[in-house]
Amino acid sequence: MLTIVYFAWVRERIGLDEEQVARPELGATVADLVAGLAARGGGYAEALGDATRLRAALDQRFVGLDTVIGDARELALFPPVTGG
Amino acid sequence: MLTIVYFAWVRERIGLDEEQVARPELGATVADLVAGLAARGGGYAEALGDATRLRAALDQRFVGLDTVIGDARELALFPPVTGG
Amino acid sequence: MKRVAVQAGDFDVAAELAALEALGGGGVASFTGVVRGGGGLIALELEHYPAMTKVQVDRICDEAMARWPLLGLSVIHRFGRLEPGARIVFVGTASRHRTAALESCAFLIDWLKSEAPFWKKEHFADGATGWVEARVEDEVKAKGWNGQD
Amino acid sequence: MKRVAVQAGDFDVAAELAALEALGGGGVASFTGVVRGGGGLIALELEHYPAMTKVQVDRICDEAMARWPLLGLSVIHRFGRLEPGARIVFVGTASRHRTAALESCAFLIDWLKSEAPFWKKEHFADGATGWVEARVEDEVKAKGWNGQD
Repeated sequence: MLTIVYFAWVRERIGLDEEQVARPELGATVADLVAGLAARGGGYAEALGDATRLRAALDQRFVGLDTVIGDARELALFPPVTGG
Repeated sequence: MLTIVYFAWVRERIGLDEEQVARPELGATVADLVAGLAARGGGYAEALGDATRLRAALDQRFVGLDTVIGDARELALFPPVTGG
Repeated sequence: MKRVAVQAGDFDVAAELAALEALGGGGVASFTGVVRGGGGLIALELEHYPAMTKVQVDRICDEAMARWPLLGLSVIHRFGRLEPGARIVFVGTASRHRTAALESCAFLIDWLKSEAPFWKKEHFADGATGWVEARVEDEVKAKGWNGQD
Repeated sequence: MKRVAVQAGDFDVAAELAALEALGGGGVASFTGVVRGGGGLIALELEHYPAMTKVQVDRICDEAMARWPLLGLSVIHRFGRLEPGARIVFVGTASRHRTAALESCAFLIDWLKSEAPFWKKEHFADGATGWVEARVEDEVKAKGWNGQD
């Protein structure tokens, strides 16, 4: 299984902080997984439909959406950060 | 009369904080006056002999040593500043 | 000295600065970010990614210490609900060289704006809410420190 | 808010920063200079040109306020005998824009170093004394703000 954590409006639209999903097939990228989740429709489509508005982290490191998930244990999906 | 004020090692070498001198002739520059004072010898020569090490202000404004003294009331002579 | 804190509570700027001054460096620079009011804003809610935040901020601090001759630095970032006037973030740096202290302070706050996993939600008096959008300018500024386009 | 002080006594950094934070600007930058020890230094003696200092610092502050969108600034410079660890100078700036706060703070401290009529004399444990020499670097830095060579 792979843990996905959501933040900010991604979290709000999906209605979950965190969930477990089946580990994607070998070679799958973050973008592939995001497209699969968005296809669930509803809040997922609202949150993840436009991948250009998303940023991601694998095991707490920022990565591009074209990154292969590999054996990462935690994927985070969120909008661009606005700290400071 | 013209008031001259001295600071830092210029003050220490001359041994005065401040003095009055006869107003220099029309068109005289700070450098002209400095050369005249240095010619007094002793502490004046030590303090003012090397004009490249001096900075000046006329009526509390920094000026180059080639500035005409004109009707200024106070001339200050000092080394480059080291505040902050 | 490297002090990194991610916390809900307020902090004591004077104590942070005193610790940096005590390092004997000669120069201490700081930046404090405060919640700006106006437009009916009643609160800012800061969400973060706890598993990532501290590690990320630590990494940025190590980078600053490798890049400038610093005697110490202190970075504090708050999360949770903050009202106008409340402090959000503090960066303090100490160095023998004032330029190193000032530049590293600017570097750290630019990176916190663009690389620390925090998100701000605005709450207005009329009940409206909205997530603050990232400014392209901030991402560009942080990249500028790397000489990237 | 523009606060300029040239004084012998110490100052309260926390109070200065609190006044700047209270302007509601969003960002407060500061720089504090402290007497650096070492090499047997027992005190620094700061001499200044009272008739000129306040006017000159005021003018520099006005220039900073014309150049950056500042809500306020505070500049304090001490004179007299100061021991290692003592604060010499404080610059604080507040702005809605963090870059304006940080840049104007750097500008002001660079100008104080090169344009404020202060001179520092070092006193050492063995009785030796010496006037600190101006660093060419400081004059160059201040001129850089004017785009001059």
